[in-house]
Amino acid sequence: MSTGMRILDLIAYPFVAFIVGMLYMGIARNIIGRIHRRWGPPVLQNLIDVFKLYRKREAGSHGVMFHLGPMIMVTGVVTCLYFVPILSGGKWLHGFSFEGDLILVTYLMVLGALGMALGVGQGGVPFGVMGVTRGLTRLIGLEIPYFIAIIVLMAHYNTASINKIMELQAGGISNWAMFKLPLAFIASLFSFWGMMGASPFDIPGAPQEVASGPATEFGGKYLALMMSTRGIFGFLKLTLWVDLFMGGAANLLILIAKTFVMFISVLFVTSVYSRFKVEQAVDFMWKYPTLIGLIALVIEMVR
Amino acid sequence: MRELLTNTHYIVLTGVLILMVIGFFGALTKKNLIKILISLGIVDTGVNLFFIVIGYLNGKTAPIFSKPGLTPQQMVDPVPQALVLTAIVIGVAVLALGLSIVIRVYEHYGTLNVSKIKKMRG
Amino acid sequence: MSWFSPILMIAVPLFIAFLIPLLGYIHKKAGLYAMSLTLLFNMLTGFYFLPKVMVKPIRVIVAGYKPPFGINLAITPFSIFLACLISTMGFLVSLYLLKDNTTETQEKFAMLILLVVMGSTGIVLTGDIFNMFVFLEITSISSYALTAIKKDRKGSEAGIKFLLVGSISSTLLLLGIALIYNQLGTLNLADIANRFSQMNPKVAFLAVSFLFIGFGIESEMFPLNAWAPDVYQGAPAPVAALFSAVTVKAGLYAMVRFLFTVAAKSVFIKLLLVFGVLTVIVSELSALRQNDVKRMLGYSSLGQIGVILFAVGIGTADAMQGAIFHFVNHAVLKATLFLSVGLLAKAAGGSTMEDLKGIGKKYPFVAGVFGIAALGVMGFPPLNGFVSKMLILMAAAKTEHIVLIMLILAASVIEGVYYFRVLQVMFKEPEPTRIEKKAFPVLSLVPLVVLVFAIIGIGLFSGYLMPYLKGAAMDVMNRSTYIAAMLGSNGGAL
Amino acid sequence: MIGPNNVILIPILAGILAYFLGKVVKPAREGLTLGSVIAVCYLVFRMPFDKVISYSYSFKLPYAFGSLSFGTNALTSFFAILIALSYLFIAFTAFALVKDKDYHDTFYLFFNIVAGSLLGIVYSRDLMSFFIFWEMMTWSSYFLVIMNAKNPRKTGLTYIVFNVAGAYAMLTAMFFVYAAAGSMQFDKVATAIALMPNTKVLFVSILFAIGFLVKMATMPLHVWAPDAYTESEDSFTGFFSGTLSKMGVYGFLLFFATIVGFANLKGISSIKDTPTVGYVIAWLGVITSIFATFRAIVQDEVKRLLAYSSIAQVGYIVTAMSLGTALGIAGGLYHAVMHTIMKLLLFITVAGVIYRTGKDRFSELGALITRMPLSFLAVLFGIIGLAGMPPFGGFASKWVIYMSLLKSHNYFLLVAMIVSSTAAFLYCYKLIYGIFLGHPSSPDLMEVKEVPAFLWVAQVPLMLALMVFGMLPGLLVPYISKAVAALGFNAAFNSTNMYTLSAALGGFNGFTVINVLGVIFVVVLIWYTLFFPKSKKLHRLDIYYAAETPTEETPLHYGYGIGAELHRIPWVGASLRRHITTFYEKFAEQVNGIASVLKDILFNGDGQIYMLYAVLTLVAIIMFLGR
Repeated sequence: MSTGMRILDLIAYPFVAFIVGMLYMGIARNIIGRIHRRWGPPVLQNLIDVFKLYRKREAGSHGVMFHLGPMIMVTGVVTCLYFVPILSGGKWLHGFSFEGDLILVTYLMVLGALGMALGVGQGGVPFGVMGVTRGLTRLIGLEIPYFIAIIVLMAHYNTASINKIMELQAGGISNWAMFKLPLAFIASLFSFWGMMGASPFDIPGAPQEVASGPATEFGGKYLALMMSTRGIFGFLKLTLWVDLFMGGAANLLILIAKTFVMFISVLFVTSVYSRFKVEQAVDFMWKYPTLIGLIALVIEMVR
Repeated sequence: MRELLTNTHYIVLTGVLILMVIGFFGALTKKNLIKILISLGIVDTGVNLFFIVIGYLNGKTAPIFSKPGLTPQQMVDPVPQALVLTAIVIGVAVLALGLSIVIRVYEHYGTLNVSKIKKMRG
Repeated sequence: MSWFSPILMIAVPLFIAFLIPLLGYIHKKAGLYAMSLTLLFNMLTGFYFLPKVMVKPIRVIVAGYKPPFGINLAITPFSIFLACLISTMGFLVSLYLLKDNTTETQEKFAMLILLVVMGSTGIVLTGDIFNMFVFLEITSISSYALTAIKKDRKGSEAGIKFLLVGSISSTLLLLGIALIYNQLGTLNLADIANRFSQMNPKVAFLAVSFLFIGFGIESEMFPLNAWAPDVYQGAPAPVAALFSAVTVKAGLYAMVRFLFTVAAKSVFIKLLLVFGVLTVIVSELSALRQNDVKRMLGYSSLGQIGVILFAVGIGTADAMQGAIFHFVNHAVLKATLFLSVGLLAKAAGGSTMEDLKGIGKKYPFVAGVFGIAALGVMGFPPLNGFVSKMLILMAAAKTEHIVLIMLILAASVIEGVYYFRVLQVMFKEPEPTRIEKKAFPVLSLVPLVVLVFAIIGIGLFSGYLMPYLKGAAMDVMNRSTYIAAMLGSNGGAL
Repeated sequence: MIGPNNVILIPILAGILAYFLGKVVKPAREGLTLGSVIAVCYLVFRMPFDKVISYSYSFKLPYAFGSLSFGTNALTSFFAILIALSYLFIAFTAFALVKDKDYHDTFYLFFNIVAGSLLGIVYSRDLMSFFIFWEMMTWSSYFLVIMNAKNPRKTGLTYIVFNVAGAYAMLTAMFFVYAAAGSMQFDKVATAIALMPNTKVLFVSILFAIGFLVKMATMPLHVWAPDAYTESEDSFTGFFSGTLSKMGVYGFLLFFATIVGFANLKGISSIKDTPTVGYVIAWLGVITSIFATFRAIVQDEVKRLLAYSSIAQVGYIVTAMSLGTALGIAGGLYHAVMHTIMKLLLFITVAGVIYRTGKDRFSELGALITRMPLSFLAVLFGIIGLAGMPPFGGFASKWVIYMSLLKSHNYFLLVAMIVSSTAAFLYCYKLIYGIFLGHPSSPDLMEVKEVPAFLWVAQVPLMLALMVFGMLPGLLVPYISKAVAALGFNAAFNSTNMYTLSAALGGFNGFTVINVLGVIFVVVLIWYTLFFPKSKKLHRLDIYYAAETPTEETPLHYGYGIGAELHRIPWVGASLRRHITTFYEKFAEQVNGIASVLKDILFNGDGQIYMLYAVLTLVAIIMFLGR
C-alpha cells in the first residue's frame, strides 16, 4: 500500500466516522420517534443541522479558551479515533492503532471532554459548569465497569493492543469475546450505554435540568463542531466495542451490521428508562455492573 | 571484726531504735512544720547515738588522755566519736537554716501546716 | 611544684568563700569578682590535671596519714573529668551572676555559690566515704539557702521542701556509713571496696539500700525526685542552672562511684536501670502539661537524668561512655536553657507561657539560643544532645533492651511536643507591646555565647572528647584498678 | 574531585552564611542561595550516573559511629538530580515571592539546610548518616511549616509528632539491625538481616515501613500532611510536597529492596508471590489515593486541594513500589519524577497567584485567565499531567504503573487505582476552573498583574519537561532501568528507543500521539479561524440565563462548588464524613489526661508526702530485694 494511498486512507478516516456517525444519529431520532408513535425527522436531519450551523454569519465567543474549547474537543476525539482500528486486517482504515493500546484509547476518550470543559468554563454559564461536573462525576461511575471489562480482556488475551485482540477473536462467532467472556461483556455494556448517553445516564446534557449542559453557551460554528464531534464519538465507541467483543470487521458492511446491533441496544435502553440523578447513576454503576465485572475478573484469575 | 555485742550494746541499740521510730513517726505524720523539724532533730540524735554505740567497747573509757598512764588499749574506738561531732554540727546547721526558712514561709503563708504549703504543685 | 595539688580545688574556694564577707568592705562587688576568679582558678587547675590523671590516677594524702587511715583524695579519670565539668559550669554561671542583681545581698550569694561548687568538687574528688558525706552536706545546706535566697513565696516553699527531703537523705547516708564502719572499721572508699565481700550479707544489703536511697535523692531518681521540680521553679534561674549542671552531677557521681566501684551489687545496678526509665517516662509526661517554662525545664532536666541513670543501669562500658557524655551535654544544655529563660523571664516579668508570648521577636538572640539548646536537648542531629543519646541507645541495643529503647524514644517524642510548643509560643505569637526592649548586660550574654558554641562544637567535633570519656568509663567499670591505685604502694603520693 | 560528602555541605554552609551575612547586606541571601544552587546542580550532574563511588568522611564523630560514609549509585543519582532541579526551581520562586516578607532571613537559612539534608539522605551509605540527615530534614522543614502558618500551633505540633515518631520508629529498627550487624554500613547490615530470624526481620521491616509511610503521607499516617502542605510557606510548599515526599520513596526503596530485600521478605510469608508486608502496604497506598482524591475534590482552599492530590499521587507510587516487581519499581520511579515536575509547576503557579491576588480560596478567585494567561497555561499543562492525560508525561508514568499491576496479576489493586485516577479529573478541572475560568468573585481580581518574572524561570522549563517526556516517553527509560538495576532487579522495559514505551502487555508511541494531536489541532484551527467569520466578543454577563439577565452582583462563579454532589453518593459521602483524625485526637486527649493525672498525684506539692515517698521506696527495696 503506497504512502499516497496511506495518506488518503488517513484523511478519509475521520470523514467515514463523521458520515456514519451522523447517519446513526439520524436513524436514532427516527426509531425513537417511531417508538413514540410519531414519524420523527428525516434520517439526514443531523447533517442538515450541522451544515445550517456552519452557514451562520457569526457566533458569540467569550474569549480565547471559549474559542479553542470545541477545537480541542474535536482534536481529542479524532486522535482517539485514529487509535481505534475501524477495519481489522491492518490493511485498510486502521489509523495508528498499531502504535497505541487500549489504555491509551481509554484516556484519549476523556481528553476531548476535558478540552471542551475548559471552553465551557470560560463561557461562564452556570448550566455549562453543572453539565461538566455531572459529566465528570458520572465518569467515575462509568469508568469502573468498563475498565474491569478491558482488564479481563487484557488478562485473557495477554495483550493490550486492540489489533491483537481482534486477531485472536478471528474464526467464527464462538470465538468472539462476547461469548468467551460473557460477564465482562455485560459489565462493559452498562458503561457503553452510559458513554453513548443512553437515557438513564444522559445526565450532563439533560435538557429539562441544565439546558443541554455543556453545549448551552455555544452557538453557530461552535455548536456545529460539537454536534459533529458527538457523531464521531458515537461511531468511535461503537467500533471500539465491536473490535473488542465481536472480533472487529473485515469490511465496512460487516462493520455497519455489527455496530447497528450495538446501536439498537442503546436505543432500546434510551427509550425505556428514565434519567438517573448523578449520585444514583454512580451508585448504580458501582453496584451491579461492577459486581458482574468483578465476578468475571475472579473467573479470569482462576483460569 | 568486732562481733562481741554485750547486753549494754543491746540496751542502747533499742534506745536508738525507739528514737528513730519516734523521729520518723513525728516527721511523717505531724502537720506542723516546726514539729517536723524537731522530729528530724530526734532522728538525727538517734543516728548519732547509733554511731557512738558502734565504737563502744565494754568496760573501756572515753578516748581522752585525761589521766596520766591511760593506754589507748583501755579506750573506746575514737573514730565514730569524731564523726559524731561533725554530724552534730551538721544537724544543728540544718535545723537552724530550716527554722529561718520556716519563719519566712510563715510570713508568706500565715500557716505552718505543711499540707497547706503547696502553691507549687502538678 | 609539689605544692600545686588537686587539693587546692577544694582549699582555695573554701578559703575565699569565708573571706568574701570581709571583701565586702573594700568594694561592694568585690565578693562577686572574687567568686568568679576562684572558679576560674578551679577550672584551670582541673584542666591542668586532666591529661595527667588520664595517664595515672593521683592519690593525695592529707595530714600525713597514709590510707586507709587518713582522709585522702582519690583523683581518678572519672572524678577529674567531672571536676573540670563542675568548675567550668560554675565559672560560666558565676559570669552570669556578676551583672545579675536578683538579690540585694551580693556577698551571701557569692559565698553560697562558691560553697556549692566547692562541695560538689569535694564529693567528686574525695576518697573517703564520710568525707564525701560531709561535702554532700555542705552542698545541700548551701543549696537550701540558695533556693530560699530571694525571700519570696516560691523560694521559701521550695527551700523548705528541699530541706525536708534532704535531711531524710542525710540521715539515711549516715546510717549507711555507720553500718559499713561497724562491719569493716574503715571509711576509705578503696578499702571498703576491697573488703566489701567480707561484710555480713544482711548488714551489707541494708547499708547499700540506705546509701542507694540517700544518693538517689541527691541524684533526682524517680520516686525520690518530687522536690526537684519545685526547686527548679522556686529558685532563681541562675541557681536552677547551677543545680542542674553541678549539684545533680555530684549526686550522680556518688551513686555511680558507690554502686560500681565500692559495692559491686548488680541487683542495685538493674534497679538503677528500672528507676532510670521510670524517671524518663514520668518526668516527660508531667512536663507535657506544664504552663510555667521553668518548671517545665525542671521536669525535662529530670527526664535527661533519667536517661543518664538508664545508661548507667545498662552496665556496659559503651553505655557508661554514653552516660558520661550525656553528663556533659545535659550540663551544657540545661545551663543554657535556664540562663536564657532567666533573662527572658526577667524581661517579660514572669516565666509562664502567657508572659513569654512573642518574646522571641523582641529578643531574637536570647530566644534563638534557647531554641538551639531546645533542639540540642531533643537530640536533633548536628547538636551535642544527639550524639550522646545515640551512644546510649546503641549501647542499649547491644544489650537487647529494645522495649526500653522504644519507651525512651516515645518519651522524647513527648519532649519534642512540649519544647516545640514553647518555641512556637515564643516566636509565632504577636510581639508583646507592654515590654519595651532594653538590652541585657553584655557580661550576662557571654556565658550564653560560650555555651552555644559548646553545644554546636561538641555536636560536630565530639571525636576529640572521646579519649577522656573512654578513660572515665574504664575507670568506673573496673574496680580493681581503682582499689590498686588507691591502696597499693604504687599510688602516686603527692 | 568533589565527592558527595562535600555536595551536602555546600547548601548547609550557604544557608548559615546567608543568615548571618544577610544581616549585613540583604541581597547576600539570594546571592548565596543562587551560588549554592548552581554549585549543587553542576556537581550533581557532573557525578557519573551509575558508577558506584563511595567516600568515607570522618566527621570527627565519636568512635561508636565510625566515620560517616557517603557514596553514589544509579538510584541515588536519580534522586539527587531530582533534588537539585527542584532546589533550582524553588530557589527562583523564593527569590520572587519571599523578597519583602519579614521572615526573609530565617527562610533562606532553613530552606538551604533542608536542601542540604535531602542531598545528605540520598548520598549517605550508612544508617547513622541516613538518620542524621533525616532528622535534620524534619526539624528544618518544621520551621518552614510554621513560618507563615495561619494556626501554627496545631499544624506544627501534628507535623512534629508524626514525623518525629516516624523517625524514631525507623531508629528503633536501625538499632535492632545494628545490634545484629555490629555495624551501620548498608552492606554489612544487609548481610546481617539475611541471617536474622523471620519474626525479627518482619518487626524491622514494619518499623522501617512506618518511618517511610509517614513521610509519604499514606493513610492512616497522613494526618499531618494536608495541614503541613497547606500552611507551609507558599514558595516552599512545592519543594515540600514535590521533593520531600520522594525521600520517603527513596528510603522505602533503599531499605526494602537492598537492605531488607524483597526476596527474604517473600520467604517469610507471601500472597501470590508478593511479600505480605508489601501487599498490605500496596492496599494502604490504594486506599490512601481513593480517600485523598475524594477529599481533594470537596476542598475550597486551593493549596489544600493540591495537598490532598499530592497524597493521592504518592499513594500510587507506594502501591507500585511495594509489590516488589521490577516493572512496579520502575513505574514508581517514573511517576515520582512526573509527580515532582507536576507538583512543582502547580504549587509554584498557585504561589504566584496567591502572591498577586492575596486570596487562596476558589470561592474568592475566578476569571484570571484574562489577567494571567501564562499561569493559566502552566496550570493547564499541570492538570493534564496530573490527570494522566496522554499528550504529556503524566500518562506515561501511569501507564507503566498500570502495566506493572497487570503483569503481576494484581487486578483488584488496578481497579481500585482506576477509581481514584478517574476521580482525579474532577479536582483537576476544579483547580483550573476555580482560579482561571468562570466569573471574578471580586472586582479587584481584574487589576491583577501576571506572576513575577522569576517564576517563569521555573514554570517554563517544567512545562517543557512535561511536554518532552510526553513526546518521548522512552527518554527516561535507560536511567530508570539503571536505577532499578542498582536495586538488584533487572529492568522490564522491552523498548529502548526514545519514542515508544513498551513493557509487559503492550506499548504506545508517545511521539505519534502528540504529532497526531498537533496536526489535527492546527488543521482545525486554520480551518476555523480563517474560513469562518470572526466571532463576536460577548460581554461577560451576556450569557444564556434562563430568560433572566444576570447583574454584577449575581454570584455566577458556580464552579467552586464542584464536589458538593459527592456527599450524596453513598460510599463517597460516608468516606468524606468520617475522619481518621478523631482517632488521633482521642489518643492525644488520653495521653494528656494521663499526664495531668500523673503529675497531680505524684507531684502534689506537699513536702511531707515527698518524704514519705523516700521512706516507702526504702521499705520497698528492703522488703522486695531483701531475700
